[in-house]
Amino acid sequence: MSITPQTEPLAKIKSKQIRELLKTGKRIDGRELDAYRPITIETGVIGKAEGSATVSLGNTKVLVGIKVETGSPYSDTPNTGVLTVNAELLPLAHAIFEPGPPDENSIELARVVDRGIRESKAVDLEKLIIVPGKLAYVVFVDIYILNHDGNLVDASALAAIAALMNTKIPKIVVGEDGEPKKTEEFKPLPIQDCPIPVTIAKIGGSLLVDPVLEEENMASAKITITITKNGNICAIQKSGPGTFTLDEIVEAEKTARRKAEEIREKILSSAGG
Amino acid sequence: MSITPQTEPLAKIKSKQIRELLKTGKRIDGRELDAYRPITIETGVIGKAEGSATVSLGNTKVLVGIKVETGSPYSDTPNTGVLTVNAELLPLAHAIFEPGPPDENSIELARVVDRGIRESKAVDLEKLIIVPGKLAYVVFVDIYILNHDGNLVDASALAAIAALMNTKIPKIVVGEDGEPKKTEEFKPLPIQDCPIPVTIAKIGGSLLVDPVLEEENMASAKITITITKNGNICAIQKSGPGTFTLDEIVEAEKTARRKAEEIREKILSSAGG
Amino acid sequence: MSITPQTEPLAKIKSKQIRELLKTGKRIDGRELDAYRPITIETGVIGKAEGSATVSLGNTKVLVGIKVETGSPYSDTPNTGVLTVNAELLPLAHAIFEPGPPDENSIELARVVDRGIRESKAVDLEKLIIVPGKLAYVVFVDIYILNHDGNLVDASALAAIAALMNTKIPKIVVGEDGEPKKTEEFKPLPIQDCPIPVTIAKIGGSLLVDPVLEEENMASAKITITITKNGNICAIQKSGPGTFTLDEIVEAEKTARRKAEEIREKILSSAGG
Amino acid sequence: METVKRKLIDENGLRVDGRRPDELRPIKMKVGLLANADGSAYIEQGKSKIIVAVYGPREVHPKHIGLPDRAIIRCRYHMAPFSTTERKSPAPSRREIELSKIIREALEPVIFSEYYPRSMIDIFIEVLQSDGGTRCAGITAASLALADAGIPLKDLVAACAVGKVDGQLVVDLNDEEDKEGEADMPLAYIPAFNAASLLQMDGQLTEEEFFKALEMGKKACLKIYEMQKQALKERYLKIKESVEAGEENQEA
Amino acid sequence: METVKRKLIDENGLRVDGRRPDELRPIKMKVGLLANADGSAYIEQGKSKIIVAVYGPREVHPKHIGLPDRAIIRCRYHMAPFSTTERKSPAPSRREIELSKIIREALEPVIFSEYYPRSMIDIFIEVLQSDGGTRCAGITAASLALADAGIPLKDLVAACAVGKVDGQLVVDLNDEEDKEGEADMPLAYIPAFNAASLLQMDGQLTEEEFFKALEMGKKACLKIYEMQKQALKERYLKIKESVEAGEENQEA
Amino acid sequence: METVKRKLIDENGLRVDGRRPDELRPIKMKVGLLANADGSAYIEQGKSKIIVAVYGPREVHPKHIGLPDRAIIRCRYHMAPFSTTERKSPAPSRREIELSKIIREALEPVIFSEYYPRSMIDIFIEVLQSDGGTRCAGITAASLALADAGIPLKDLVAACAVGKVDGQLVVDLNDEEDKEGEADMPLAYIPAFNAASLLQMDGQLTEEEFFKALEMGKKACLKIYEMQKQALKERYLKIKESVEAGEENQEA
Repeated sequence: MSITPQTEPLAKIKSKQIRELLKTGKRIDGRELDAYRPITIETGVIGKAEGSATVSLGNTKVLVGIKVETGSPYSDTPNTGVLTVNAELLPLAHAIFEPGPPDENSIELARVVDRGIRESKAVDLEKLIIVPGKLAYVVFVDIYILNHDGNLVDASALAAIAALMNTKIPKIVVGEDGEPKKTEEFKPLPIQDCPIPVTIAKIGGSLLVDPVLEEENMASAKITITITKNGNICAIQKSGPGTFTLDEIVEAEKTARRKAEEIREKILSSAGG
Repeated sequence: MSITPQTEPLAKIKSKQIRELLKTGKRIDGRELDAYRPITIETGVIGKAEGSATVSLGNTKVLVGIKVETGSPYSDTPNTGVLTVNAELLPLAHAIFEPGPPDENSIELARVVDRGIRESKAVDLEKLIIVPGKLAYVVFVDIYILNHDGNLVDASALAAIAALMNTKIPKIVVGEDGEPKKTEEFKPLPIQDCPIPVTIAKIGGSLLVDPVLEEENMASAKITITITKNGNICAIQKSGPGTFTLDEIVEAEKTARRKAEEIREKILSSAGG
Repeated sequence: MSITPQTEPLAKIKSKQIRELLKTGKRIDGRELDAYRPITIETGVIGKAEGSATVSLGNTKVLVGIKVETGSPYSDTPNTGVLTVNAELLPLAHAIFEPGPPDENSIELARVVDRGIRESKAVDLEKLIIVPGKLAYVVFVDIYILNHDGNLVDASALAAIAALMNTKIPKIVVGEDGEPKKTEEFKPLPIQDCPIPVTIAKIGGSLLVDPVLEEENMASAKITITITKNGNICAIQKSGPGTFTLDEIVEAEKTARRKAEEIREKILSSAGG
Repeated sequence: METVKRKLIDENGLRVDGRRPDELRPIKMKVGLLANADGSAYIEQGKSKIIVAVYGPREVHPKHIGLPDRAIIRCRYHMAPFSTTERKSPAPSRREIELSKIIREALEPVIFSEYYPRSMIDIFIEVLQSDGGTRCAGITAASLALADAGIPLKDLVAACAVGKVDGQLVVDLNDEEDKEGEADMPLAYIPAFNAASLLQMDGQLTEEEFFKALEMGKKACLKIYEMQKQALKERYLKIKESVEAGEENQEA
Repeated sequence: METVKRKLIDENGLRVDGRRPDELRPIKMKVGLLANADGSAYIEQGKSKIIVAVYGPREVHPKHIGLPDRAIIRCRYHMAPFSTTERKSPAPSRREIELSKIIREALEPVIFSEYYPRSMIDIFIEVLQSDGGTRCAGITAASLALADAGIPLKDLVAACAVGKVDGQLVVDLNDEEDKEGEADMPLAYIPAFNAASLLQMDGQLTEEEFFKALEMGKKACLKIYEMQKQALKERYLKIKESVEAGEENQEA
Repeated sequence: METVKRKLIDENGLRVDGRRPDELRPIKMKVGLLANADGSAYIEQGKSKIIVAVYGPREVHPKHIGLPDRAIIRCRYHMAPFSTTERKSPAPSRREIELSKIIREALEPVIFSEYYPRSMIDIFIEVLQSDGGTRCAGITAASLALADAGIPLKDLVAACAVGKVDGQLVVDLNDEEDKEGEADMPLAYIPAFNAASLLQMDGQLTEEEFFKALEMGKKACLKIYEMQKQALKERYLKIKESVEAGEENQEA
């Protein structure tokens, strides 16, 4: 059951200040409405994981680790590998996060990231089948939120795609006896796309990208639009208790498309590095 | 752990009124002590389910859906199919029901319904084995309470048997290679009996059948007696924090036997229709 | 998550009395600092279990039942049987125990007992494999706390080893067809060692063995040292929010070694009886 | 294994169930059918069947989750075990948990929550049969149930998905179109605000397709909105009749 | 696969364990064996072994579940993992959840709950070895534990099952008779009220058999009731002795 | 199946990673890296990587678990799913539950809890990569995070395991030594008290080995203790610099 959350009270004076600034097109940290915070990406940070990446968006910090195992494919998709996305809002990351099983926020986060990867076909799941109907690679994408200062979706999705691009999986050979055997060789995960999510928050009548936590807490709604490398939209999620007019949605889509392009370059160059 | 429940306080005046009326052999809704509320039965209401039925007992409204899958038989009964009864007291149905895993009330409800079906051998489970010890039909009876105005047991058990009589299962053929295959043909579930539960509540010294919720909340105890088509008792459940004298039990049994006969005809005619 | 527990307030006067006595080397129940309460051991108390024992340490009373089934060995130890220890702090045993899934105290208890058995190699797990990688004996050690008056670890570990020594398992023969079959014959569990735990509590500057509950509640810390039959230490667990100086640890170890010897004789004679 | 994919749009531009691209499935709405709930509604949209109950505004329990300045909304989207082709476990799935949140957020904008501080309003959506579009139909029906409960609303929320099948944009996808199609975009629309309170998408759409889909979605929602108003009117007429009948009885 | 069913009644009319149809299994009862519990009892009925502890009346925690006019009763029926032929998972099964409720309701009628508003009385029943009839033996022992705790009771509750095996009615079924027999009817009986506080049945009985089974059950319960009173008497004698011994010691 | 066990100590008395028996793995400590936490620390010990955050002292929630005379400490030791060779389920394992308790009890002795009645202090330990010795490294880092949060401490706690491999005592075991070795003894040591706040052992040690292991453990902990102090000094210097820089800016 989903329940209206108790949002942290933002000091009234701060809230008013943010609103006033926005009327002049400015934000509390001096950014333009359509500017991202500095993005830093580091890959290969966890040697035991098959792939990993940390992404910082300002003070928001996310670690994604990829584990690859083998298991049964789903019975309704016998010819494709399995991809699973899981997110943990660690109590490390903010005073409001409590330990426990995933709540609706971490489930939504994981599912929005999952949708971007899945619908863009970023990972070629058809190449991850070993024995059709019997054995497949199972890719676990675990999102670990280390510090929460807003816009967890973009930070998580970027860390996820960076980690996937960084992933090496053991080659498995099916012997003459039909038994699959792990070899010592490793190969990269088959990556086909690089979906980029752009999250836009609405405060009053203003739309602003990459909200910090203070902005998020004031925002009436957020929308995340994920764009594939050839410019298609592959996932959308409106979130929060407010609305977007259809005009605002059109504006948001155009902004998202523009920002996605910029960010993708950053990701690709860091992944290549 | 079972805990004495907090029963809803019934307005004293209403409670007194019910008691006074009972002394004259009358009930608040004008029924005789041994009269059921109007029963309506509708089958085949959910096309995606292999069987289904809605039963209304006055304002009490229950939907039962039957799903049939295949799976392993239990290791101690390798030659019979599997039947599972589950009940959900949906928060839709009454202000006191909260979402969550089944509590003792829904478990008791499911188990009482299960006992009536199982002990009357209403479903011929021996005909539901496909490959002994390996593969069997698994029949899920899901009880969905849509509106609660008392006597959930009778409404649920009637809906369950009506839904089972309405169920069609896919014919499965075991090929020469020993592999079972679903065919396009359907056959009815093998039904052998039509057990009818009759629930009787005790208020003061009065026994009354088919209690409405207000009566249930005042009753010191309830007893459900389930009768097979050849007049045997196949299940009993006394429930609630009070007692029945042995004489009252004898009286209740006679009433139950009489009412079961009447109701069975209604069920059979509606199932035939 | 582990949380500082709310310890039961011990009447101040009682607490002071215990402390005063300890200064003179005495305890409230008249025991010497290094004396155990009377230990009674009874084996074979539950006929349906493959092995069982009750141990009383004064008013502390523990029942251990052993069930032996067959199942898969762990994939990383294909050549050994499986041993599992589980403990339940039954609400029977003390007013502070509530029904529910195992909490950190029962998990710690089970794991400390498990460590003593496992690390002493008391049960020869290599003899409990039936078909390597496929089928093994699975030994369940279930610790049932019936009355809690302190020092659950020692009482539980003694009951566990006594029950294991009392266990008979069905002989299983692997036929020519490779299928394992249970025979009517029984054989004892292969036991190689008899690890004895000695728990020592610290109150003020005093170390005392086998604390009663009142002492435990006052103690700043406890340490359990488990000794094998040839005098090796096979498990240690310091528990509680205080510390032991290194000198105290050395002293505790010497006491533990001495007491373990005494208790082992008692166990072995009762098991032989 | 080779699977020949069935065509989802035929040579006449019609869909698997014979509909035109912008044509809704047959829709039935009924308001006020559950005796205990403060408000209730039932919707059939194609083969999808959904029942919704609303309880409240009522006292918050436990009290500390109440809000000092407005009612909290609790919302559960739940599928019956027998609503799907394979039996669904009754425990809430990750999908149901996400949808419960998203649907709550789709309905909150029209509720005058501030009228009921320290109270709660419960919305229980039960999918009895699922054939695509259940989150949208659930929102449509939940709006009716809220109105039936007498909770003051800024407007009704109407919802409908738009999708892309065989390269063509279509509204109100059924299950087959949803699963075999190239994109699915559920939209909840509030006419009074010309705004979306739910918008999700999966699959792939070009920018041009997306803008067109938004327009088609809006039009589909407006049709549903008219049906909602009609359903409420019928409900009120029925109540009025029964009240008047009651008065006549009293007079008689 | 053919299974030859063992006969449950032999040519002399005796049962698998040599009992006559109306004969109870050997029963041992012990009151007051647990040091911490406010009251406790242990029962062996055939091979079934059950221990019961009672705590209370004590303060309700959390407070809001307390009742203003009487004590709440909390009851748990639980089986030890090693009590059965196959190990039982320690997590409560659906059967244990149902029985906990049914047993609570079998005991509540004799407890003067109204003496202890806003309090709770806890009844913990642990089945250490299960060989049929454990819910009944649990109720029998729980009555003793309640009495041992000094909780004022209207009467003791005595419980025993009646069943049908090989076409014949028998009392106090063991596990084999329960599983292989044609019917099982657990009954909890309160002599002071001539009433049943628990009655369940599964299997099949004719009306005539049912009435006869009720009578046999009542008689069996009355025998158990006498044993309960004896067990309590022994307990009181023992307490009296120890008190008097204490007084003598003091005088000496 | 025959497995040839790799030698863990070579002919020169060196270990699998080339260390001498009393040699620690390379250790990196960093204090104050998380923006939201009141205190934080990161440690790399060999390939083990652990991050710790401390929140508090802060208001207890729910209130009834607070203590009238001191703060409660809440502690969670948790392993990331990707920290191990086989993926670890994110749900807490029995091992994690035990270690959370044991680590809490290792840290409580140095915290002036009595300064903060009715408050709580939270310690969250996340193992990002596990290669042996994570409970000890977690304690070492948690001490730093507590200090970084400005919580008054009686001393730092330094922790390190001692073990026995190929018959020889060694400190700071890596994963292979832990799994293949004959004993593992984690120790948390508080220099100010010359006392252990955590001591566990599994495997087998003679008495003589045990006493020697204690001494080696103490020495290893003292080395780590020096590194902890150094790490805190660096943190304070950095803060001082930034404060002075801030003052200069203000002056400028």
